[in-house]
Amino acid sequence: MSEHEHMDAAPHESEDHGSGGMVFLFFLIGLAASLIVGWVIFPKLLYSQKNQPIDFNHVLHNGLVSDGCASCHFFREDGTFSGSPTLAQCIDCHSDVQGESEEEKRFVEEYVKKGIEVPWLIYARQPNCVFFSHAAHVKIAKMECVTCHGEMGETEHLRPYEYNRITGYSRDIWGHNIAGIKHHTWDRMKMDDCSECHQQKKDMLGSVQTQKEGCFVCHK
Amino acid sequence: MKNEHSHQTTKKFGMVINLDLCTGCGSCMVACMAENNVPFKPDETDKLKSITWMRVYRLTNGKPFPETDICYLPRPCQHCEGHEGHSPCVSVCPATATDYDSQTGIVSQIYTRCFGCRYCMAACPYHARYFNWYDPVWPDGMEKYLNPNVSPRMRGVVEKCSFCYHRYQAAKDRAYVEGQREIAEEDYQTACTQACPAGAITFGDLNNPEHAVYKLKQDPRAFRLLERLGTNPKVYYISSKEWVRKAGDNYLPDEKPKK
Amino acid sequence: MKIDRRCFLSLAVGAGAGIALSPLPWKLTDDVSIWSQNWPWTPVPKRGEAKTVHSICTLCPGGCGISVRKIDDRAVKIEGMKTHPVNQGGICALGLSGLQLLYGPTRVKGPLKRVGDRGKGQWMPISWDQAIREVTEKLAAIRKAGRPQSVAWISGASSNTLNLLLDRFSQAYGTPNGMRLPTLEDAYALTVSLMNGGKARIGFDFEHAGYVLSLGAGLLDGWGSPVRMFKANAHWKAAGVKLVQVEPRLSRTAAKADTWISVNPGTEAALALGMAHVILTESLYKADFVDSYTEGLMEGFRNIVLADFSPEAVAKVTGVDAATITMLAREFAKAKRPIAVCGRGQGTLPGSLDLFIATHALNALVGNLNQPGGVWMVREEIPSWPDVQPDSVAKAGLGYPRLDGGRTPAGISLPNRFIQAVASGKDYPVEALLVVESNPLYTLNDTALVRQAFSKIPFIVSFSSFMDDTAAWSDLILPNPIYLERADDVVGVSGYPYPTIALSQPVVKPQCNTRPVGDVLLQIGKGLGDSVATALAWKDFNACLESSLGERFKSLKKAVVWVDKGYQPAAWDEVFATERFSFIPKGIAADAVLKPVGVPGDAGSFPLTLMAYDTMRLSNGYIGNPPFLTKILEDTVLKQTDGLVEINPKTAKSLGFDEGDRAQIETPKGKALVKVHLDDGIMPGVVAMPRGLGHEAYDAYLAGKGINVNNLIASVNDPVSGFEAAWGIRAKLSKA
Amino acid sequence: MIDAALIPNGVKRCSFGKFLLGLAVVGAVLLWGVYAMLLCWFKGLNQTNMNDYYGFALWIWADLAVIALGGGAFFSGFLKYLTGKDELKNIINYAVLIGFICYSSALLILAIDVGQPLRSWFIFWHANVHSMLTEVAFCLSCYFGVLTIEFIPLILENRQLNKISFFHHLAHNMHEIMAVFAATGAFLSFFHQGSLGGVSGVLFGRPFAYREGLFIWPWTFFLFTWSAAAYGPCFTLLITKITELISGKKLVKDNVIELLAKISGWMMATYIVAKIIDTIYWATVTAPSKGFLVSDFYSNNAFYGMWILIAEILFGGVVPALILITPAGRKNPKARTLAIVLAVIGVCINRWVMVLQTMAAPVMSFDRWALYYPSWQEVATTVLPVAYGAILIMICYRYLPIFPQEPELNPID
Repeated sequence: MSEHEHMDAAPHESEDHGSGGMVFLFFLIGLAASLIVGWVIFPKLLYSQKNQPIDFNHVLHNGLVSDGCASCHFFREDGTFSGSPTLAQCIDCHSDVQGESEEEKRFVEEYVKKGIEVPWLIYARQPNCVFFSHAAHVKIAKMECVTCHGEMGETEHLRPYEYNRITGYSRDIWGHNIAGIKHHTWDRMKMDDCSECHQQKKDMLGSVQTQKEGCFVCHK
Repeated sequence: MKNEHSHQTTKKFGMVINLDLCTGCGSCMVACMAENNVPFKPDETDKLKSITWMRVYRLTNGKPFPETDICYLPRPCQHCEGHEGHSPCVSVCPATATDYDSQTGIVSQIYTRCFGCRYCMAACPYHARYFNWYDPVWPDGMEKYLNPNVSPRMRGVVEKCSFCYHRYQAAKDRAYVEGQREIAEEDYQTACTQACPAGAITFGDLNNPEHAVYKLKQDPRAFRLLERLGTNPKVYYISSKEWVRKAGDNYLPDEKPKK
Repeated sequence: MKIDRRCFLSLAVGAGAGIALSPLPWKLTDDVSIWSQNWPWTPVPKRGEAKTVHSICTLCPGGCGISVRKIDDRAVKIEGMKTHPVNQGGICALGLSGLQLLYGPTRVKGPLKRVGDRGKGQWMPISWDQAIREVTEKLAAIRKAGRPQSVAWISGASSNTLNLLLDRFSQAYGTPNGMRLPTLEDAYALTVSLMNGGKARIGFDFEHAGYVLSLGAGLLDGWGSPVRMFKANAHWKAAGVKLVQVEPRLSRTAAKADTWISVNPGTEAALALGMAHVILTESLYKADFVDSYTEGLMEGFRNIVLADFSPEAVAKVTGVDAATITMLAREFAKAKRPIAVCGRGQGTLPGSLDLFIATHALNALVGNLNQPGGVWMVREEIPSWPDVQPDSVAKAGLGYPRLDGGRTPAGISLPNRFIQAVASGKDYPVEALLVVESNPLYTLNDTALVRQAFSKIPFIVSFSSFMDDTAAWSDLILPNPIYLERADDVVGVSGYPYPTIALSQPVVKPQCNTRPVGDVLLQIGKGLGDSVATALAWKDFNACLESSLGERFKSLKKAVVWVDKGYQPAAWDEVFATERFSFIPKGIAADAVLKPVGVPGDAGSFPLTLMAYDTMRLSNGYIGNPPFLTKILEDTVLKQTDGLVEINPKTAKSLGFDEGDRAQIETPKGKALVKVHLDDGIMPGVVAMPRGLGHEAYDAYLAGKGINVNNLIASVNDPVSGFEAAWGIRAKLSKA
Repeated sequence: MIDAALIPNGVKRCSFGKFLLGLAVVGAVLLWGVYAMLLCWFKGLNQTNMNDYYGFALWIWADLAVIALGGGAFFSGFLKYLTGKDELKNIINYAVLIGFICYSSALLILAIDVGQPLRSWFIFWHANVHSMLTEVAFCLSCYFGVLTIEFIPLILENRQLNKISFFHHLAHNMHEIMAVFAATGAFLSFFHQGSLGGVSGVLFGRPFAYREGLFIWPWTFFLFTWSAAAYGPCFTLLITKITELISGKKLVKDNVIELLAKISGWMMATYIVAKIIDTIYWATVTAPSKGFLVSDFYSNNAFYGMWILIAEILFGGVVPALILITPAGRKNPKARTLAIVLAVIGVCINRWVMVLQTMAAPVMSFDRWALYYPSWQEVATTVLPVAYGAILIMICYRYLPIFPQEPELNPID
């Protein structure tokens, strides 16, 4: 903030006009290039894909079981949720090859016969810091599986599992839209998406700090 | 989440610890460490860098042999309510990594939110908060016994006693699948309470007249640590020894404790 | 139109704007912080299905029930078994740490054969077949040479059946030298047989006692069945039952006691007899018992007590004034259902007989034997095995006297005298030693002597599950699965008044390449053939268990424990009708049996007295302290790798020591570098160190921390029983 | 000299070689600090001697101290632009530079101090409005922005940069509106200096630090702001003095120095009175109400005795204040320098006590005093900003017309 201002020292304006357009053009080039990097290339680099160990036809199985999703994804007696089935459940029907599906054949030979659990990749797996109670959501709040898991039951094949290279999170958590825009309730499963609902539990908002629910309700 | 749990009454979980029964055996400390995936180092003798959510202090009456007397005092997080939930640590956390839940009276600590400024530790007069100075390391194979209901902490964050909140969660889930909403007193007990071989620790809802702690906290010999600071803790102690009750707070030379 | 500096400037500006308008910087910032929340090197526990398995903890003689929480096949937490009558859901710090032993780094992963010198820690992994073959061949050779007596074993096993099997093995093989590490249980068993007559386990009905006088017993420091004692104490506090602790140091028991009588070390027996004096002179004793069921009172006992143990005389010895002694005696005698109990600290060593006699005499005087709230004789009835038919070789071997001078085969073992005999090399040599669930090189007094004895034994086999001090010094290690991986029976619970039989069973599949000692022993037996094979004809150890537990075996598999809560001890006229209660054991000179055992070392050059003490935070036996326990040790006991010796501020001041000063402690047995901790809770002139530190083996979490106090303490044989009777030693503390 | 073209008109500078040598020496210290910093970032805070009793230690003290000392910037700005003390134009450049160094250092130290630097932005994103630290974080970073804006025109004054018309005009226009920034700066400073005081003042679990106050603000809030305004200028004067000594030139006229010294003196005098009242009230009312005698806080430990209280208030406050408010005192260069040095030490002690003694004093009756000494990594990372500051000053002094009066005071013949 020196005070002595020697205006005379000011040099003359540059003579060459017209390069203003040039300047603007370069600006646009820079802008466009970086937008492409940010919106197209970056997401490609950020996420990687894995295929499920075995393909699975939800529609087919759904037709055979009595109790819908709960027939394989059930609650245990201690209130915990069983998640994706273990061999113990599949073995009843699949002790031997049933149909002519290649995948099933592979399943029986590589897993059932060897007694190795299938390392399913869980699309909806929340990070370890999250405590999620299926009981509270399904039994008490009477929520549909679809609300969070989407139309999983309607699929005939398992889509590839996408995960974030840096965080290791399943892409379903941030959502497949890089901008994080969502059209369905199940498109995104970040903390804010949970609190959208939780905010409505007026008489449960106990946190003195956040005027929301206590942090421990969903965190461990 | 649509339906309102309007019938739900707010709880205030707390503890009453009978110091006459505590023998300082250390079960509560180990039970806590085993339950909550608390790590350990080859050298834990620097007690200022040793994570023990539950710590048993050894109080002495300062008299010479043979008038000497000692008393063991187990100190979990006191889950201070302060004034309207503004406990010393909660109010200072800049990132809302710790909060006071008026539904349960439990002071939470969210390790993934905490960025390790340690202001809460400076604020806690009980030294109930511990910082992860080191990466937690379990000898090869020992990570097998880690409890999936409690997330292990990473280096550089603060951790503390949670009143085994995950046990509350588990108890609720069990109740939910059985079509219940409320859980019974015995369904939610902390690891230390359960383990204590002397039965010195009682845990429950301080608001609930049916719970043992409700009566115990009214015992004339009951006191809380540093009540005069206005921390308003939820852990009560019972001792029939006057010098112990006096040690629970600070008094000017001419002052006498109320109890 | 030319491209100048400003074009590139604007290119950069455009690029900057574009990046800022893209998700790149924001998502990246978020993801990097999420990465820091999920560092790959921070473990994430696997989720799975939870279930609970019940079993028995055999880490100490407490016999607690445990409920192990499992996630799939991982054990994640050990908790107290709520329905178990002994611990009723409670559990001690050691029991809670069990999983650190299970998954810990000190496990011996498979059979090992020593290469390089003993104790150098160079091992070669070998197969089980080879391991068993090597042992069998060795034992066969010795037997062939006609020297079966030169094979010895030391067992600290809690498993009743395993010990029976070991006894059976030695009978069939032909060696008298089987050694079970004795504890207060054995000292009490001897006391009972000497005074009450008959063979029985002692039980204390503490839950119904009206007054408890503990003569140095660490009732709340791990004595007997620790959790049960904590619960009993809680009951005493609630019921207003008075607990008096007689001890030179303010132990946790003393701190919890209603009265702490700080008595000169080693004079507890004298105090008891002083009390007896008052009870006799004031005839406060229970006449109906004393008159009609005892003998030897008038003659021996009374004479000695009246002659030598007047309160005044005792006051001089104990440092407790006569008035207090008289007061105590009256309190005790007038109290409802008073119990006197002894067994120093946790009672891991048997101790001198005089204290047991004196203590038990007090109980007799107030007639509180086999009474509700009294001291009981307890027996567990289990089916016995058919006798062994020793062949000629075995007979010859069994003909030899035991090296420890104890009774053969299964009577009382005196490892202290065994070690002395082997070290001195008199009598016949020991050519092979089997070490089962014990760590004698660490737990016996005067470890230097033990080492010397061991160096004379050419072939040492350890069956330890851990690389403990003895295993590290052996030639062959045949690792046993730990208590969570195998089946074992536990008959009786230390100090518990009700007959108890429990079955500890596997809660997880073995984590290492281990085999139960029992199975291995049976295989060796088969390999040896002859009478050994016939005597050990079971197909495996489970079969042994079944045959020794009988029909109970199946029910125990479900129930885990059987307790006869309705048990009533035999009435007086059943027990003492034929063989009366004798205050002075028959055939033993009265003055001899009541003579206190002196403390080694001369007061001149060793002005202080060093005592070893026990704490719940230190496992001091075969089981090395797990990390959790070491973590909760006070920094006044262990600081970095320095052990601290507890000393009264007065004494410290007179020696010029301040808190935390370095010092050298020296006893007639050796010296060690320590730090001093000033504590008002210990008698001036006495210094104390805990048992359980100073291991040379194990892992980074235990090895080289503190001092093994047993290195400093001399082994003292009780003149009458021959038991290890040392309770301390003279010592001096000098600057270092 | 190869860099002659960059050196301002009308001033003389040492040879470029000598300059480089100087840079190299200080640079070595800087590298040592950087090494320690990297250790803390990659290995974690186990590199420090902090522990669970000392969650706050040397670093937080350093933060509080540099920010107090950097207070010269906002206060001189406040005096010049808002109260029209025009003479101060001759030292304000330097005040701004020093302020810039202090605040950037504070931010750097904070970035090392937190256990999870990669998440430190949570303090803004998930801010907890109840926390004094949140207030600190916001005001601190905003004010740092202001300082940067105040600093830029100074850089543009460089002879070469100034030739570029864009920069020239930018600098010129920025000067025009500088008063606005000065005002903003003063306003922000009031809050972050205060909230730094609040940091320990609100700890109602720590009777040594706890103070009652006005609404949500404990008295320490106002004391800290006041002391920063009072002591900050002293630091500016001290650094100026040191620069003069090193450069062997008179750079600022005495009347300017004396004016600033005088104002600082009166601020100090008023502050110390307030501080004494606060201490008395705390010692006689606040602490006793929690069951503490004031002597409890100054005894039974090896370090924190009454001496520290006396050192802070008497020698670090009363004495320098008296010297500076008496014309004779502040006109005498020796006395003035003494006063300035004492003052700087005084405010540092105050910040030290408010942070470290708070941690050291036991609260539970059965707890004990915990003393601490910093590890070399902590020392190195604390020295790091000093080295960085020195380098920045060396460069700025050499290439920028920081001291308007220099050509006049040191004519080149």
